[in-house]
Order: sequence, then structure tokens, then C-alpha cells
Amino acid sequence: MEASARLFQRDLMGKLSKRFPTGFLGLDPFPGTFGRIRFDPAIALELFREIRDVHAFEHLAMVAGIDWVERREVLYTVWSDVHRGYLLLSAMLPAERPHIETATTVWPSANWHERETWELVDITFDHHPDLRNLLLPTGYQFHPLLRSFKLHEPEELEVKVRHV
Amino acid sequence: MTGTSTTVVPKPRPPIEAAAPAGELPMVTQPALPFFEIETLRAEQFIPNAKEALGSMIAEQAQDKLIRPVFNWAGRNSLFPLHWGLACCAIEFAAAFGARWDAERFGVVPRSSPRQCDLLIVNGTVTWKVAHKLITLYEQMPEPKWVIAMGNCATGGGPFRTAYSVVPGVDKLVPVDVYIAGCPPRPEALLDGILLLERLIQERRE
Amino acid sequence: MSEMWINMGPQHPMTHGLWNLRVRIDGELVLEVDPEMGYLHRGIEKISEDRHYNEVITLMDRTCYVAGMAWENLFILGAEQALHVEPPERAKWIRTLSEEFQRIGSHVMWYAAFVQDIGLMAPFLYGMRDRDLVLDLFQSYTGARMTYEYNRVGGVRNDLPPGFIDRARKVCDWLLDRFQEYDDLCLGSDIFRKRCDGLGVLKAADCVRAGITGPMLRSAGVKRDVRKDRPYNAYDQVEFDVAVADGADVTARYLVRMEELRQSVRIIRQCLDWLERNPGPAMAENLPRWMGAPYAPVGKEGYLLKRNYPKGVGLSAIEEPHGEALAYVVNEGGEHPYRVKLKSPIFTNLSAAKHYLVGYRVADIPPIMGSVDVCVGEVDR
Amino acid sequence: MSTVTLYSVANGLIVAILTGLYSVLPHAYFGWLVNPDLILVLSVLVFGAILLAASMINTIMLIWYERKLLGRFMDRRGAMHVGYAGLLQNFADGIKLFRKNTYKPRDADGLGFYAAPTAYMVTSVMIFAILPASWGWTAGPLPLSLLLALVVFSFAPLFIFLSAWSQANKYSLIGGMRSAAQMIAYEVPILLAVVAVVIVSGTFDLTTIVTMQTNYWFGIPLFVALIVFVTGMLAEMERIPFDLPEAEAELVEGWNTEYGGMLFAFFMLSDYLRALIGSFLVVLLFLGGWTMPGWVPSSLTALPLAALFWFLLKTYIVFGVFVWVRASLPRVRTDQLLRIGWMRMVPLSLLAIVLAALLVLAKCLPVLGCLPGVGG
Repeated sequence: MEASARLFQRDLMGKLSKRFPTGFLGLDPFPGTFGRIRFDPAIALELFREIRDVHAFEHLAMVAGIDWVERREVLYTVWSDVHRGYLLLSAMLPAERPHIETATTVWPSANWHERETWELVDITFDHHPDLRNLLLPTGYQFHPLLRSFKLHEPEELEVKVRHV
Repeated sequence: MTGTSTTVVPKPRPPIEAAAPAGELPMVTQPALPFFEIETLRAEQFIPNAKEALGSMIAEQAQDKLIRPVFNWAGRNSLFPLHWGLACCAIEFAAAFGARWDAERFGVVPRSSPRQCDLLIVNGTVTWKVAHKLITLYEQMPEPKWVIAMGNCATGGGPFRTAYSVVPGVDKLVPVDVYIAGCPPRPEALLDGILLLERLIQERRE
Repeated sequence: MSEMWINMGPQHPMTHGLWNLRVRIDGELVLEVDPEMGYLHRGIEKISEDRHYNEVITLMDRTCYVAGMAWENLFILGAEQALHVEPPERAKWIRTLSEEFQRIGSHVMWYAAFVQDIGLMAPFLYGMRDRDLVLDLFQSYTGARMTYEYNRVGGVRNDLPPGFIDRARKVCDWLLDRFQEYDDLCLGSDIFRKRCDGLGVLKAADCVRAGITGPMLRSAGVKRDVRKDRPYNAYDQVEFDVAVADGADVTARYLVRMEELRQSVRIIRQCLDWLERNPGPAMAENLPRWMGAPYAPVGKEGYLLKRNYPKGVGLSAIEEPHGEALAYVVNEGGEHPYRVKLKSPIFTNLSAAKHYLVGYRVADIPPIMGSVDVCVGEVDR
Repeated sequence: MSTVTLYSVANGLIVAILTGLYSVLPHAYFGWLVNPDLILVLSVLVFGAILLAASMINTIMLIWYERKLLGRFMDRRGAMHVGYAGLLQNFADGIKLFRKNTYKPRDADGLGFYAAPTAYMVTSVMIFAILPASWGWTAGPLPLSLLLALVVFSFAPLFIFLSAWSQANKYSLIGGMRSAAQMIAYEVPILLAVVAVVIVSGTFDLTTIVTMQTNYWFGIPLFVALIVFVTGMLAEMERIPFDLPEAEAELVEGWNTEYGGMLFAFFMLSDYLRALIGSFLVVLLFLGGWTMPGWVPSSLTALPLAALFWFLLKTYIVFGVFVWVRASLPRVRTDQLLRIGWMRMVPLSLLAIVLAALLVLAKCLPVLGCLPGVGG
């Protein structure tokens, strides 16, 4: 990694730990990016604002949800045109009723990403303007990207087709 | 003329050999009369409009020999598929209408409205979310209509058959006439499938 | 006429795929739009968790069926980072070459579909004709027209066949002529300019806020291109310019894509020169057998062995023909990825549909959506 | 000029058959065979049948011609495998559409749904009885044939809107609205362009108009009117660049979304009938009709169907230009289309009228007759 990027990383870490003495849990190195920030979901909205307004990460590229069985991870990837690099923001949520504040107020592009994460990984985004099914049919009661959801060969399933 | 009209339908002729008892040569060497002729003879005695019944049989023959070939020829040579792209195969479907393969040579012209189509080419993965819309489209097409399952996904789910959202084969939803293998099938394969369907239509009796 | 909702899709010539654009119109004026996705949701991310890394590539080809090679590259970059594998230099150049050819194939396909949306009939056929030439090249070294399964963890499956480079150069020359022809047909037509100028305008600030990437963003004058900003494969060694325009409308998107086509030819020529000069292996050596080099493992014994392979995470970003695509691959030490998360550029571009559709007319929807270049496969995954 | 016309041929045929029958049958009982009213009715029927068959075959060949030509513009071949070079392709399409079952969408209005295509077809065919295709191919002298043809031609928006409304489909409703607006907008410049022709020729009789073009085509002095007329006809025929009502990209097949089978065939056929009529009118009004250029040897001109041949040749060339336009231009938008219609075409057609009036006043039209290679 370049020296300037490492410098920026150290700078970011210092500023964030000063700004969020409790919620900011650390900045891990992550190859090819400025690193991965671990944060407490309680400070989500303030952190997003800080990251966007102060540190100029104005483009939210991806929101991913990962099911680690005993916990759920929600991962935001943001990009800065100023620093020319990605930054990952990761929060660990409990497996029971995982929820986090929505990022749509900060990055409007989070809208569909969060809808998708909500229906596939079952992470609720509080105060989301339009939390309904995006990819799956309305009213689908499973969350396919959870580890507990198993795939089957079609022969193992009974297919009942009802003409409507 | 009577108020009601009954039509006599010829029954299939029973096998003559089966009439003879087993292990014994039949005494009569002359072939028996075809069953429907006997029916007609009897009918002439008992049914007043047997002549019309015979006429309807002739009309049926004429329809068989004259009209149906023309209709089948027309149906075979003018298949309008629905302009609907589902997934990967849709791109090859479009390529088949491109300059190199030019499916219009065979009179295959895609139309956007299902009402004007007689061929539904299911060119891609069918998910449960789109399943009832596919059935609606199929039902909107006027008879006679045909379905081609293009590619492995439409045939049996393909690489996504284990997925929770994919219909493992479109024949669970609509009757399929021709299956085309490939993932995706090349445009030649699609044309081959269409020609196969044309052969099926040519031999159609209904 | 009073207000009414119309459904454009899932079977509609405008959609170019399987999605539904619900539009509330007043006469011809668009008041509100609501894209309805998920008709092609095939659960690729879930199936990937059940597959060997090299088998996931099969799914990546089908994720975006007009840009299969780009998605293969994307996943392989993430997987290699997660598995701590470095491909040889030649493989990187071949991947760069393949991705640029794929960009040409995808953009030409876009051109064909887009001009059909505004009613130009003949150029659709011209686009398909020229795309077939690119696909022929793909076929000559991958064996397939659209679904290649060419990349492998640690390199590419096989090297380029003899005679490929000359053929590719000829195709490049032919394509440059054809691009000029495309421009003559479109930009030379007054009706085309009338139809497309000032349509679907989304200014730079709005684009950035809405998370829009790719040619749509560059048409607003923002010079963001992953190939330049965060070079992968061999993009740091080739010369090219990032195509930008400042109209932020449909014409600007057309101009950006046309310029990208020309830049792609420029990159391809550099790649061909390099590949001609530098023979070498196209596959990393000393890979563990379960990684399945050079072919996907057929027998199970290859990867059923207990391994203590290091865990890892990979984040890869590429400039796909449609924009910035990301893959997040989590490796928990098995032969299957623990989690694959894919981010499609069109996903966010479509989510901002209301910003560039509302206020225009029904007749403007096809050109605007055409200029967005929707490929539903990668939106729904 | 010979007096042998299509109607007289039909009339003669009927008279010959009936008098032949009458001569062999007992006169006392079959006197009604030579009743002039009967002869008139039968002659009209036979005339109509010939006309219908000729126009239908012509239209079907026109579709074939367009498909092949469009294929060539698109670097492919078009229909190939049905008949020689796909000549029978459209017959196959027609028989197949005839074979398809008929239905009515649940919410559709029954009367409108069935009546509109029929009326559309009938009015389109009707014009063929009015238009002369050569000096012989007419029903007879019609002093106002041009006016009548244009009147019948402008019925179409009514039926299109009726069909669009009765289908109970939103797309077809939008298409119908567009179609009505477009056709009404372009009626005006077309009629004004025709007025220019009428000013120069001084008559509404198409046969006379063509005869007057023996020396020079009206398209040369009335070039502006020709441009306006062709553009307006493109819009009336709903062809690219003015095919908004059928805009495939946004409205699924436009105002005939819900039609299938034979009713759809009616629409399709009527569209091409109207295309044929449009080409006919361009040739008749501006390109000299069936008059032959001077370099054609007189032995050929004297051949019985030479005039018809030249007329059809010109028609097909004009239609080829329409196809060319279709292959190379994108579609305009509704508001742009209406703006072109009202703000460009109408002033241009007024200009054409002024030019025509000036030409007549300056008496410079006969001069054009001396130009070599222009007309007869």
C-alpha cells in the first residue's frame, strides 16, 4: 500500500477515535482499500454523516449482509473521489432481531441495497422509507441468504402448480 | 328432417385375428368387412339420416386431405414468436434475428403483443415470481399456439435448478412442444428447434 | 385523459429484460415511476455458496449475459484475493484483453438495442452483425459465444490460439470503421438529435448522490473510472483516456459509450502488442490441486482432502461495461466461498430511475432507459 | 383515347354471358336475364371483385416487396423459404391468421372491437374503386375523384380511435389518441398540397390530372407541394419516422395491441392498402401517373397493359423510397411530430399554393414542356 494511503488511514483512525470514543471499535487493514472500520451500530448515523461530510466519501458502492450464524455483519463500502479509494464500514449485529439505522438519509443510493439486504439476510433498517420486497415475491417468508436456509435439488421438492 | 341430428362416428376396427379362438385356424378365409361399413349398412336400415353421416365422413376426409394440409403449411411457415427476453438465451434469440442467421428467412417474425403470436419461446430462466405472468401470456395467445423451451433453464432449471426462486423447467407451467438444449443454445440450435417444430406442425392432425 | 398507472413489463419491448416499470402518467407526461425488479432473481449469491470456486465462474457468466467476461474477471479478482493467489503476468493481460473485447460486445449490443428503442431499424442489425465478429474471437479462444468459463483461480484456462492476434487486429480495424458508420447514422440524423438532446438529464451532483456509476456518471462530466482510479489486471500499464461528456443527457451517454468503444480498441491493440512480445504461462504454477487448474475438478478426490488453507476476504472492483461492479468474497478455508456478494452498477442506476424519468414523456422512456443500458441478469442476480 | 375501361370490360363480360344464356334458353321465361338493372348490378359486382382481387394481390406483393427491400437495407435477405424467394410468405401469413381462433377480450366493447377493423378495411378498399390505375383501369369518368378519394382516406382516424377505445387497453388508447391527433394534423397540409395541384390543373378529376402531365410532371414545378405531400403521406400511413401510434418501443404494437387473428390481419392489410393508396396518389398527382417518358418506343406504348405497367413501376419505386426512409430514420416524438405538422408543413403547403398560383398567373407552365426527358 502506498505511503500516502497509510498516512490517510492513520489520520482517519485518529480522527474517528477522537470523534467517537465509544462507538468506534477500530480500523483493520484490508488489502486494496483504506481499511475496514468496525463500529457499534448505535453510532451508525453519526458515523455515516461524519464519513460522508468530513472525510468526503460521497459514494456508497455496496451494502452487504453476511450471516455468521451467531451474529450478522452488515458491511458498507464507500468510495471517495477525493482520496480515490474504498473504505469498508462493518457493524456486527446480534442474530436475534438484527437492526441498524438506515443509511438512506446520508446516501440515497442505499435504498435498494438495504431493501435487498433486508429480504435476503433479514437485517432490519430502521426508518427506511420503503422497506418492502425487491427481488423476492411480496410476502415471501424466508430469508435465503441465511446459513440455515438450505438448497435442494428440485426432485426433492414437491412442486404444486395452481393455475390462476 | 328431424329436429335432432346424430352423427355416426366410425369405431376403430377390431383385429380380426383376435376374433378367432386361440389354437384354431379361422374357417373363413375371406377378410371380414371393415367395421364401419357394417355400421353404415346397419345405420341405413335403422337411422334415417345415415347418408348425411356418410357425407360428414366424406367432408372429414376432404378436410383431412385438402384443407388441413393448407392450414398446416400456412401455420408451419408463418410462426410469430413473442418478443420477450427472459435471460441469457434472449440475447441468442436476438442474434438469431440478426444479419448472420436471419430467422425471417423462415417467416419467423417476432411480435410484441401476445395476441398476434403463435409461438412462445421461453428463452431463459423462469422464476416463480414471473411464472403466473408467463401463464397469462400463454393464455393470451390465440389458438393454435406452440411453446419452445429454449435452453437448459427453461428445460429443467439449468445451472439454477437448485435455487429457491427458479421453476425447474417451464413444462411445469405450460405445455412444451420442443426443447432445445444448450446454455445458451447457439442461434443455429434455435433455428433447428424452429424447423423441428415446423415438421411437427406439418404432421399435425387435430 | 386522467391519470393512470401503466405497467411497462415484464413483457414489454422497452424493458430489454425481465423487469417491470410501473409508470403513472397524465396524458403523455410521466408523473411517477416505480421499477419492480426480481423477475430474474436466480439466487446466484446463494448457489455460489454451494459451489467450488471454479464452478462459481459458470454462474458469473450468466449473471450479466452481455458482459460475462467482465463478471468472471470481477469474481476471479475477488476470489484470488481471498485465496491469496497471484496470477501470472500474461493471464492479467489476457484478462484485460478479454474485458475490453467484452466491453465492445456489450456496448455494441447496447447500441443495437438503443437505436431500436428510438425507432431506427437497420442499425440494430448492424450492431448484431458487428457483435458477432467479437463473439467469433471469443469463441476461438474460449469455445463459447456468451458463457465462456474461461477464467480460473490463478490465471486463465488456456492461452490464445495461434493466429488469434492477427485476426483480432483485423477485427479491430473493421470495428473502427463501423463505429464511424454508427456515428454517421445517429449523430448525422437531425431526428436523432431532436429525440435525444436534453433527455433524461441527471447532473453530476445528483448522479453522485444517487450512486450512479459508469457511462451514465461520466456523461455528466465526472471523471470516475475504476480502471484509472484503482487499476486492476494490466490497466496500469496501458494507455487510454477516460471518456467524459458534459451534457448529462441521452446524447452525452451515447457519446461516452462511442468514445469508450474507440478507447477499448486502443487498449486491445496495446494488449495484442504485449501478448505478441511476451509469451509465458497463462496459469499460476504450484497451485493446490483443489483449485482445479487448468480445468474445473472432475473427480471429487481433488478437493475433498482436508486442507488448512488460510482464510481470507477479497474485495474486487472493476469497471464493467455498465459501470462500477464490486464483488466481496469471503473464504472460510473451504473449497466453497462462504459468502459472495455482488454489486451491480445497474442496480443503483435503476434505483435512481425517478430522478431521470419523471417529467418526461411516455415516448421518452425507451430512449432514456435505453441509455441506462439495463441488463436485468446482474440487477436481480 | 380508347374507351375500353375495366368497368366496360366487366360490363361486356356480363352482357356476353347473359345474352348467350338468353339466346339458348326459352325467351318467354328468361326475359329477366337481359334486364339492364340486373346487368348493371352484376357488372358492378364483377368490377368490384376484379378490383378487390387486384388490390389484394398488389398489397400482398407490396408487403413482400417491403420485407425483401428492408432485409437488403439491413444486410440480410428477408423471407426466403416459402415459395420462390419467399413470394408465398404473406399468403402463408394470411392463411395462418385466418386459421387463428377469434376472441374478444373480456372488457372490450364488442361492437367497436369487431366493427372498427372491418370498417377500416372497407374504407381502404373503397378508394381503389376511385383511383384510376391507368386510363382503362377506372370505374368511369368521376369528375371529383380526387376529392372523393381524399375524403374516404380521411375516415381512418375515426375507426382507429374507435378500435383503440373499444379494446379497453391503456396502450392502445394512448396509441389511438396519438393516431387521431397525428392524422388530423397532417390532413391539413396534404389537402393544401393537393390544392396546389388543383390550381395548376384546374380539375378534381384524376384522369384529367394525369393526362395533363403528358408533357411535364407536376412534381417539377410543384416541388414544394410534392415534399409536403410525401411527408404528409408518411404520417398518414403511420410509417417511420411518423409511426408513433404503433411505436413498438413504448406502446406494445400501438393501437392494435389486443387484436389477433383475422382482425389483426385486417389492420395489417389495411395499413398496406393505405400505403399503396398513398404511393398511387403521389404518382398520380406529381409523377405523371401512367404517362410514359418520351424515350419509350411507340410500339411498346401501344401494348395493352403498358400504361398499367408504368403506373405500377412508378408506384413501387415511390414505395421503395418510403421503405428506404423507414430503414434509415428514427422515430420522432408526438409533440415534435405535431409541431412539424402545424408549424412546418402547413406554412410550406401555403407556400406551395402561392407558388402554384404564381406559375399559373405567369403562364410559364407550358415552357416546362420543352424540357427534355421530363415527360411524354
